[in-house]
Amino acid sequence: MDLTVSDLTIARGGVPVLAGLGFVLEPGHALILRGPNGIGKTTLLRTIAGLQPPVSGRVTGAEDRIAYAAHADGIKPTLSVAENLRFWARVFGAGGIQPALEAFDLTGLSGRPAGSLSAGQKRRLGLARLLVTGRPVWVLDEPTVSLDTRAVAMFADAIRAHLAWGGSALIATHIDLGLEAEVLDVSPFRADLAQAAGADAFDEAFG
Amino acid sequence: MDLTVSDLTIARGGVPVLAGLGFVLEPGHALILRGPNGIGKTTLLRTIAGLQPPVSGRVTGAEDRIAYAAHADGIKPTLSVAENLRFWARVFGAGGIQPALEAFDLTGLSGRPAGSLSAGQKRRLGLARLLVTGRPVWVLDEPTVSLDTRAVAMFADAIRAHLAWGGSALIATHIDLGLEAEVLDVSPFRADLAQAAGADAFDEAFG
Amino acid sequence: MTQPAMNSSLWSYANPRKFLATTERLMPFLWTAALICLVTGLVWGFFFTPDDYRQGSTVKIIYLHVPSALMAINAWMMMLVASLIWLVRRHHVSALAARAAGPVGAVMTVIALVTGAIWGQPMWGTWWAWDPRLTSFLILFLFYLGYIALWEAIEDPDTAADLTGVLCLVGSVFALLSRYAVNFWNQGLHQGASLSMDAEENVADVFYLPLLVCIAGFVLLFIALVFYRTGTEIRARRIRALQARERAGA
Amino acid sequence: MMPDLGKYADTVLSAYAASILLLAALVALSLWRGRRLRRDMQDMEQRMRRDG
Amino acid sequence: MIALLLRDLRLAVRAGGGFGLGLAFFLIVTVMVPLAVGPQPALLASIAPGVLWLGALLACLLSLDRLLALDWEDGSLDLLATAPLPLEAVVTIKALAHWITTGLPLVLAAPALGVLLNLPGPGYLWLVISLAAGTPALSVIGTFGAALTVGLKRGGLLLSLLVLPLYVPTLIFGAEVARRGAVGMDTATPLLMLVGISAGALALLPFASAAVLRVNLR
Amino acid sequence: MIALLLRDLRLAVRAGGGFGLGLAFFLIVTVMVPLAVGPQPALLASIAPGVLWLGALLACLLSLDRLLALDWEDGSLDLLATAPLPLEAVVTIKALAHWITTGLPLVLAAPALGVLLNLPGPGYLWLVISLAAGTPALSVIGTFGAALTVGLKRGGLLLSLLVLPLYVPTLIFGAEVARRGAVGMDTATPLLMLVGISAGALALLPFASAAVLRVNLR
Ligand code: HEM
Ligand SMILES: Nc1ncnc2c1ncn2[C@@H]1O[C@H](COP(=O)(O)OP(=O)(O)OP(=O)(O)O)[C@@H](O)[C@H]1O
Ligand SMILES: Nc1ncnc2c1ncn2[C@@H]1O[C@H](COP(=O)(O)OP(=O)(O)OP(=O)(O)O)[C@@H](O)[C@H]1O
Ligand SMILES: [Mg+2]
Ligand SMILES: [Mg+2]
Repeated sequence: MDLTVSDLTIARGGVPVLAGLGFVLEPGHALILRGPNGIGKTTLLRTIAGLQPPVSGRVTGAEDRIAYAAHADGIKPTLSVAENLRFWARVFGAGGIQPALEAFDLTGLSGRPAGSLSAGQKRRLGLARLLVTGRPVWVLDEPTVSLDTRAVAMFADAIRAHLAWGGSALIATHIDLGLEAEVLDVSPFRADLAQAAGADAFDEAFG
Repeated sequence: MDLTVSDLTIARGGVPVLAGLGFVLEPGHALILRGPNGIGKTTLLRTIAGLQPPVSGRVTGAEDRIAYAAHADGIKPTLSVAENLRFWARVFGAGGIQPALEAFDLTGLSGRPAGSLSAGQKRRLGLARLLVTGRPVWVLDEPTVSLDTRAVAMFADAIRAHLAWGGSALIATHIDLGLEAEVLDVSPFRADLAQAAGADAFDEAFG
Repeated sequence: MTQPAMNSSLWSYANPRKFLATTERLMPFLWTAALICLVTGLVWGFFFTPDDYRQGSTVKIIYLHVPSALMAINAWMMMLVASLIWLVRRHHVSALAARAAGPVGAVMTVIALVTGAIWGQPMWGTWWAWDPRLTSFLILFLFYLGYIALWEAIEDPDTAADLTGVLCLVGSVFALLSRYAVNFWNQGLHQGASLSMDAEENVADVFYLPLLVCIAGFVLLFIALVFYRTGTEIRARRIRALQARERAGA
Repeated sequence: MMPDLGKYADTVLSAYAASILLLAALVALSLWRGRRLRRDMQDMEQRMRRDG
Repeated sequence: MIALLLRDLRLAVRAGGGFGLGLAFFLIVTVMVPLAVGPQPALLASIAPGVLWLGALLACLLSLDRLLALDWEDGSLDLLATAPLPLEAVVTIKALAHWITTGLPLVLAAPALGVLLNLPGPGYLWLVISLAAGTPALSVIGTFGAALTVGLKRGGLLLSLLVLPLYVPTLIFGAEVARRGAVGMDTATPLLMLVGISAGALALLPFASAAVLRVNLR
Repeated sequence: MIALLLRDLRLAVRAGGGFGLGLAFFLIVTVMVPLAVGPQPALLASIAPGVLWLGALLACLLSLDRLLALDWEDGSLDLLATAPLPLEAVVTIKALAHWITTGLPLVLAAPALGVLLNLPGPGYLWLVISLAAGTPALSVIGTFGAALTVGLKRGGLLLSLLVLPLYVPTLIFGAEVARRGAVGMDTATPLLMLVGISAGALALLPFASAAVLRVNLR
């Protein structure tokens, strides 16, 4: 099933940021979102993940199929790495955590409290969570922040395996991930504020 | 005045992570620290900034000359961008905030509450803080996280201007900053745990 | 951009522009009517009514106390209705009207409490007693405080409207519960009400008519204030939107 | 003109004073904020129109 | 669902004794009352049921602000909202975990603290019964308050302001049961009301909490 | 230093009325006491000074957990520690800001709440005096507790646990002044002690707080 975004307008803090955006993400494919700081990538991903409603337009094929990874990883510092992962595995009703630990080279750290990990190690744990969700569509916001080159490669491998399995991935990033994927620059969709006045239902009345 | 680090051993959570590390950072120069995730770059920078004591070895030329920028930017979401900057300018007793705002293209955002900035905009604000400290040695931990290419270029310009003025910079990063600077890979200094048993004063007693 | 079909219905006043235009025309009349009623009622009550045989001249406090007590409750009712309209039909003006009414209701509650307390001093020999009626008013005041504080604390106006709307709903249920709880709690010790004036017995026409005028004055003042303040809130939101647009454009 | 309030004069007068003060403060604050925002909005709308 | 409950309990235990601390606060408030109002035994006995109830309420209240805020700050709530768990279940589980770590220990410890305040003999049983019937309502109402204020910095105090008036009916009926029990009066009516409030809050408030949380996550 | 004070005050005002909320909590605790212990005026009058002091103390306590924690979480504390301000000054300013936003409003509002609890006539003056003399100590001691627990998740309850015993002397002498004042007894001795505690805490505790904070920042 495709993830289809059509004619989407999204707003942040009451101001439209992107308008008229549309794309189709097929199983087995990855799409990389690019665009300057503050253009609205995070807002777009949150909308697709269903955390905030769009101003207009539709997102289909997202319901209960998305694994979302934001800037914050939802890691509990007092739980160990394995406990953190196991929790998410059970919430999503997916299988074991061993493959996820291995994919991100966390086996050696699995007993450590997550609070004592370095920035990059924490990030690896956050990414390993994706593997235990069993969800087909990964929606990732700057996933490689703080990762060293080896870890970026692990991440690219995980993505490739996910795509090969029939999953898909939507990734916002500023740096090169070494992935062969389509790139969508969202800059052309910046909302024209004069034109998009209708975005705020309240403001509409003032024409 | 040089920043000199000699024969430094540092520990994190009671475990030594880097040992025997030394370098000299002269005014007008930048030094880039590289190394895989979890090797101890953050720990090293915190030690140099004086936030934690070294296990052994010395750091000279750091006292009251360092501006430290960590992963967290110390930004108050309810204060505006200008208010945040002005606060740090007054704490450090430095001059106006206008040049800092301009260097990171924040003038248009200066009235916005900092909590409503995007990840990259926040980061730019965090970096602009360095300019208002008036401190000669910048110690930066992964400063370009979340920045787009234009902002990375702004950052590189700011560094170059700082070096030209006679300042120096110590930067831990995983990605290429486009700066002409010396690079120090800290991997060879990984603490040998068997040998470094003496590092912990308590452990020593057990000889 | 409003649909023409809506124009004929009452809901069309939920359009901010239309609301502003209509109230703009209405406001002078409302203010004048409120002022006339208030001045008439209070002057009549204060200067031209006799003293009560037992309570002496303190009975004159009734012209402030009862209308403000009534409005304190009615303002909350109005907020409840407005919140429901917002939650169900999502008319912004309705949410803003609820917000505008909050402080007015709170002040009415304070007036009822203060006049009651001042009245209690000669009548009951104490400023305050934990009489059920008084206690439930104090709790109502706390609900007002929480409601206002929540509005103030949230940045995004729609989020604030949603959250305060739900709070108003849940709060109403619990305010009602409190009312019964308080009655139950202080049943046996009911010391205050016996001293207070019994309505059927004492409120003769001499007191009753000016009291009615005062109540009308308070109602009109409430409406005028809520309309005016809703207009202010609409402008505040409009300014916010314009500022955001200006900033984003810059 | 002033009616004889007897021994309760303080009580009654303070009740009236307090209430009228509270009402006046509420009305004054509402009007003050209302006026200010009305002016702000007009300024703003004019500026937006001018700047396009 | 069980995974979430277990995680929350484990976090409470790990994070410096979630069990112990609510209790400790309860203990300290109870100890401070004689220090503040003076040590006369008769006076203390007459205010004991009320003070114990108030102490329990404040102990509950104090732990509320971290009930959802921690999950919000580290992004877990965003992730839970996209997980295959209805948000209604999430808030119910959260309230349950809060009750197990705070309410339940209070119920068990209350008799011991009654001794400190000269609680009269028959009061102990009724104190425990009233707390057992009332503390679930405190947790559920508290969760609603926490959901309302979750996005706000310094939400802690706003949370108390919002939650305390909501606690009034529970407090009145709960303290009334304990007080009547202590002096041997009939407790049926207030107990019924107390149970009614708990049951009603449990049945309805999770929906309000989930709705409010959804708004806050936007 | 002034920059820091102004920033903290501004933050308190911005973040949803730091001024109002401590006050609101005080109000609510005072309101809840009669609901819990019953409405008898004589009983209330006899416990009024103690309850008001306890309420003020709890209101102070409740706002402590965010006193340093917010600055810790967003990294400001790290940055302040490397700034040209001695950490002793930082904690003193923090305590001062806390007092201005919490202690001072409590002092001013206490008489109004005394009315609710039938506080006897002469009690008002002494209540205000004792609170004015005692609340600075509460803020300074609280800052010390906040510095001790700053790195800990769920520090809020641990903080109360640590701080409440430290509050005991202040509470005892403060409530004693208010109680004696209310019944017209001599208040000189406890008042002297209270002022002594405040002065001592103000002079010495900032050093302890700064030392503890330095350890926590490592
Ligand atoms: C702070 C204290 C007080 C509060 C909060 C308070 C509140 C109320 C409320 C809610 C009403 C009901 C209005 C209605 O339903 O018509 C009321 C009515 C009234 N109150 Fe008070 N009251 C207070 C003190 C007093 C005192 C001290 C007296 C006189 C001794 C008094 C005399 C009356 C009278 C005469 C009425 C109207 C007649 C009636 O409805 O029976 N109140 N007050
Ligand atoms: N709470 C808010 N209120 C108002 N505006 C906001 C808020 N949060 C973000 N914005 C604005 O919305 C726009 C989009 O932000 P968003 O975080 O989606 O950008 P982004 O593309 O993810 O940027 P980055 O690459 O820096 O992460 C930005 O201009 C930002 O300033
Ligand atoms: N609180 C702690 N207790 C124990 N060990 C810790 C603690 N914090 C970090 N560590 C460990 O210390 C080591 C060094 O961590 P540090 O954060 O300095 O690494 P880093 O080089 O900055 O890594 P990254 O590139 O991922 O940011 C890591 O192996 C980490 O797991
Ligand atoms: Mg982003
Ligand atoms: Mg690091």
